[in-house]
Amino acid sequence: MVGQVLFILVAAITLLMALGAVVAKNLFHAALFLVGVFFGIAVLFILLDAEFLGVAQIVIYIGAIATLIVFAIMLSKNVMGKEAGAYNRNWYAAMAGAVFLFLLLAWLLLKAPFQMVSADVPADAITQIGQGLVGTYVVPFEVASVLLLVALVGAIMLARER
Amino acid sequence: MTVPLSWYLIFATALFSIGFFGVLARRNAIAVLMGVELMLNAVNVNLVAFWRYLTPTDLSGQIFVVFVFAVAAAEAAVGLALMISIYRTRKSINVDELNELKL
Amino acid sequence: MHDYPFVFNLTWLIPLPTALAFFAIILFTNPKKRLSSNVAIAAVVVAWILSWAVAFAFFLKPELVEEPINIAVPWLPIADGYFSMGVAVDAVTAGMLFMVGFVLTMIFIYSSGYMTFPGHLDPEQFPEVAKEGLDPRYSRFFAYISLFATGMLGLVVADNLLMLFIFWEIMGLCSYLLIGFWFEKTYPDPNQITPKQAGLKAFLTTRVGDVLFMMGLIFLFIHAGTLNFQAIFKDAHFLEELATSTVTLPIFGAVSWAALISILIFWGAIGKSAQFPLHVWLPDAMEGPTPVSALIHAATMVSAGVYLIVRMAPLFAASSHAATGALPFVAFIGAFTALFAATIGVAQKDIKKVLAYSTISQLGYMFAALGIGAWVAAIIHLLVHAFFKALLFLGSGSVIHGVEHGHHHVHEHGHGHDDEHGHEEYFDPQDMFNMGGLLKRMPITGWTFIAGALSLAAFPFITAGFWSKDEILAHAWDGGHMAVYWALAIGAFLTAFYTFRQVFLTFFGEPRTEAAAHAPESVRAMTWPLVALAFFAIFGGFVAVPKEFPIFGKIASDFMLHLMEMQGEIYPFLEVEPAKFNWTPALISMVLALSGIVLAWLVYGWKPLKAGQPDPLKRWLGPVYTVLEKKYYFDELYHLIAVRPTLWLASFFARFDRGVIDRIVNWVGAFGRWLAAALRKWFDERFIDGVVNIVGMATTWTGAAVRLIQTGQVQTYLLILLLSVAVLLLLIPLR
Amino acid sequence: MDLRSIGEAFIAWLQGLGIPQGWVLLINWLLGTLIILGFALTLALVLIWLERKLAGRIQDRLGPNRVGPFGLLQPIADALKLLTKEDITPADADRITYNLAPIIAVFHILMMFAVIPFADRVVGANINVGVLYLMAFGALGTMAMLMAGWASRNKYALLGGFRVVAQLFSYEIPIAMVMMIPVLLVGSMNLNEIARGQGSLFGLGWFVWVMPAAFLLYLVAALAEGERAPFDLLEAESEIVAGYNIEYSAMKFAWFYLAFFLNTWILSAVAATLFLGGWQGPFVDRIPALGVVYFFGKTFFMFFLFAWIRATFPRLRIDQMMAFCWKVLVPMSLALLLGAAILVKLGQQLAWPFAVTGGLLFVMNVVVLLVTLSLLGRYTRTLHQQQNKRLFTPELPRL
Repeated sequence: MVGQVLFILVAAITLLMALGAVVAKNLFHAALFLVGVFFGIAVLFILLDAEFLGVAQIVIYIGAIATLIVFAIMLSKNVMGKEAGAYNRNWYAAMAGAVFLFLLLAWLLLKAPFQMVSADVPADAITQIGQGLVGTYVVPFEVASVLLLVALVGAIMLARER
Repeated sequence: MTVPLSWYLIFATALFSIGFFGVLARRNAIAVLMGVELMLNAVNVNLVAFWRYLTPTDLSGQIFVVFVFAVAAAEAAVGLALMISIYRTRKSINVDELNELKL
Repeated sequence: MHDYPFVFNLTWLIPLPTALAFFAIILFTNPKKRLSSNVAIAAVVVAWILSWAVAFAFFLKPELVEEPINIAVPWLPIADGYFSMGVAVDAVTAGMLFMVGFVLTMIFIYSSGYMTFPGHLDPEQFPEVAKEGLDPRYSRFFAYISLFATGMLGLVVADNLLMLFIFWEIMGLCSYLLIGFWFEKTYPDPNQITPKQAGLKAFLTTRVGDVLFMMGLIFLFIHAGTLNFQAIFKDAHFLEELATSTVTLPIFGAVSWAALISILIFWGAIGKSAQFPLHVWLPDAMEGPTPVSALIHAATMVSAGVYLIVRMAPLFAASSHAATGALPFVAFIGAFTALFAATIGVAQKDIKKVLAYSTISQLGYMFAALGIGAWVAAIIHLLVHAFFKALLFLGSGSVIHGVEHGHHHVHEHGHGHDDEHGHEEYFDPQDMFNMGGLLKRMPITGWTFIAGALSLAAFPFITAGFWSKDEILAHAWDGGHMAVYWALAIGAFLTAFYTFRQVFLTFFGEPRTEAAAHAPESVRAMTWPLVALAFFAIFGGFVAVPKEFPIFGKIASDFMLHLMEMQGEIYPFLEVEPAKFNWTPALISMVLALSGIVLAWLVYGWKPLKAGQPDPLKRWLGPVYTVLEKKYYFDELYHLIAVRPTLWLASFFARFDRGVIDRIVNWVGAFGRWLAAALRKWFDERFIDGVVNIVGMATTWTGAAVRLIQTGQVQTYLLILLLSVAVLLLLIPLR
Repeated sequence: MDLRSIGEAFIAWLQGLGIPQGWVLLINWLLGTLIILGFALTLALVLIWLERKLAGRIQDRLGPNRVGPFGLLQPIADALKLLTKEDITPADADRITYNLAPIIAVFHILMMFAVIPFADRVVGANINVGVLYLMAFGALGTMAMLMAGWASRNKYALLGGFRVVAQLFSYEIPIAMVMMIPVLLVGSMNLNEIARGQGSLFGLGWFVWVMPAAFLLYLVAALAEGERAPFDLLEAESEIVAGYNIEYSAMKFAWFYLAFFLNTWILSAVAATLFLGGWQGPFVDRIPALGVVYFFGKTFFMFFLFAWIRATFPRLRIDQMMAFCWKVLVPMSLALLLGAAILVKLGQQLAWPFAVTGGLLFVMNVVVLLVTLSLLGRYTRTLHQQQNKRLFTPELPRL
């Protein structure tokens, strides 16, 4: 009961924040809403017994990605002309499409039969994640690390002034 | 476990749709990027929820989320660097002015 | 798998360094000549160390002969299971590795000194290269010989016939490339064969043998289902079956499968080892650079043929077990070639051609030995021969190099009286009649050459050649093969004669030309391989002295003989009984060898020839000398029966082609044009063009309609994507 | 006496009153939160007084001495003054963000108090990912300062915001890596477990003995993370007036001020827990209450160190600071982390006693430190030789 209330609370706030993030005309506000969304999702992760991911979500999304976005917004200040709106010409079609997508996906997901398994999360979940990353999933892990390196180099190459 | 799985799925779907709307409709490239981040987060929520409700003893779901983190970080870095370089050449990062794909 | 020392795990690495060197030189170091040669030498030294590590590991553990090492991986999926490729080491392989690794290294080092700017090129035409003093294709040369070394080493360690064949063909390719290495070289005499032609000739001639070899290989695979040596040759039951089941051939009648396969494979060896009647390519192959002659035509490639027959010996033995089989044929070819080539060698003028014929002759000895069942003796002679023949070839190269240098020296300093004619007149630095008295000018080359010559002439007791050759002769006598014995004994006499004819003509007397008088000693990179090889040419025989031999049997070792005997014993049908010692054949061969040397001294050494003086043999032998000098007219014969008909057939077909085929084609073409014109007028212009126009217009209309959604904006495209995906998703529940 | 038993007794008492389990837990949580918050806010007052007093002593002054005995009531007087001052919001400021920033600035520090173990198991939330949690909320602080800098609509504030990102982002990397080293040694991210893991040698087996270089590195990086001298470039008066909080006044400024001191204290507490054994000390297994004494002793010792450094060192130039992070601290922390990972793994695989592993770790630390120092020394020498060359050119490097 408490869990449900908590979920509804968090989910509602998160969704409102998400709406704010896509609706806000001021980009900086949008970014702050985005931070709120990330925080809400971190809470949801913790509700789902994934503490590690919850905290990692805060470190990576708020600590790195959102800060980066805010930084970029600050660098490109006053980029938006005052006269230009936040949306492009197709926004109503996009809205319809998004609503349609939501309904369709929701319908499909609710229709799908899932085999529920109720079990407790292993006590050494973090250990298992770590071992999985350097064991079963070592190749994707290495690929991801190379991807990050390449992204780093690529970002520097793109952003440097010639 | 009092919250049903479907609630999480609906939540993730809504988040995904909102993010997708942002991607489709926003004019500013950074805002588009933010929409993409929302979509990725929606996927993460789904992954974790499926893990918790369907295979709680196998941590693969969480590991996938870690990979999504890595991809999202890389995407944000490259995306923002691209935006900065576009801004430098065009003095604008409005997506609807970027129509070089059209001949 | 049984246990074996770890070092044998390195066996498969043996061919690898030189292969890597080949690619490294071709791909990377090609422009840097010295670097290329250093890479190649470093690679071959590594291969040498590996070879010797494996060889000595085997020698130190002789009990391994019972179960030779075989390390293989599944390589090619075939109908039932895999075709395995791998490496095998037994006593024969170990002996070959010992010899090949060392000789290859010596030749590589020698080459780095030998491949200077070649005499046939005009230095003024390539001033840059000439200043450097190295051959314009120096790097390429080392790439080729590296690949060649890979071929040889791979062939030796191969554990199956197919892999052996592959490396065999790599060597064939390399020999083609290397013989024709100076492909731009021409001679004033149009009848003299050029390097380009010689390469082609070698390639095509060996191809005859190789095709037959491959047929034999395929037949063997059909019957055995495997080509692994150990698997085939230890299976007495299978060999027996192969020897008794017969096949009827058109002309030869019924022969056993074993005999047929043996003879087909033996043809491969005939081609590769230049045995009669496919011997013609080897003397001409002397057109290649001298290290190549040593590498290909003395120490390694030609002995590959012998090695092949040594490997296949159980099959040959099995074929002769029940019926006549293949062995008499081998013996006949070997003995005949031994004698036949020796006679030609007597009348050659070119220092390298003499050695080429002696090689053919010595290989004949080995085949004869294999033919009469002297398996061990053949292996020993193979190993020993490689050392002294490589020595002789490298020594002759050093001589040629010296004479060439002397020639240039004379020209540059202009104190020859034939200075004005020097450029027009062709000077052959390989002609022994242009030499003389070189021992004083080139002492190291001279003395090591004499050491090699003594070994080749089988000078009793102190040379390796004596012990190995004596073993063969003893076997022939002991086994009652009198015809073979006498052929080989006379061959031995002739060998001693022409060898020392060569020594006396080259190194003794007075210089017959200015070039010879000014020949300098070669550089150290060339001389010290000679010294190293001379050591083995003299002392290499002391590990293969039969126990019963008086005096020497006590003080020297029979280690190698014993090892090979033990190795031979594991194979069914193969008889490896050592020959009983008998004074008669030993004395006869000793006397013949010594008398050959004495005769040579009488003819050429006692009264040295003066400049321009003809060969005294010519006077005494008359027309026979001419026949010998022309190599029994074999080249002309082959020209007549093989080359000319081919050319005639080709020109006939060319005429037929022009006269008949071309006309038909032209007529068909004309008809086609007429038909096409008619169709174009009545069909194409009306119907097809109309359709094409409609398609074009339709495209225009569609494009005009569709371009509305191509805004160039990613977001629009994404929207369309979303709609498409949504439609697809809708289809899922509808299905 | 076990501090924890107080809480357990309280829970038992509540349950005895017949209150349902869920509510009991909720009440317990709320109460615990209130206690920690109250503690933190009180602590801030003490810290402000302490720092001012220390700075005064070090700089040969008296420090606060008028209000109350030894000036002890000075912070309270300051707080009252700030509360009564006019609360100014710039006209052009982004109101919501402007007001949100100080709240988040304090909030993220207070969140960190939840995982600090004051004594064995006396911890707000004994979570398994404690170290990561600290990093997460540390990162949140960056966001608060960015918001403050942007929302003020002041160019100095904005520049301060940029500096926040540059400095705090950069120094987060070495500090995070160094914080991973105790995690490696113990095999857990739980802060209480890490403190417990330093209980050998009669409660003195602290990680600072085996990883002195790591501790030193943490100290330096923490100075930067805490925006303290000599790394207080975020509020360098001579350059950008007061940085991101230039437009804040009255109580909003007080909140930033509060966050600043609490942040320093948290960094001290983390240093004490990760490297100085936290609540570990002699006899703590027999008298658990001693843990609190040890913990606060160590934390205040660290705080004293920070204050000492702040009072003595001059400020660095920004390019020097960035270069020092990327060219010295990051490589050094990488080397330390890698060395520690290899040695710990080797120790586990070969079943070395901890003395051997610890000895090797110590040697590794000393080697890394010496190499770093010698390289640094050589670099500065060459720098002195070519007088006109600067350590760090502000443009982006040309590849």
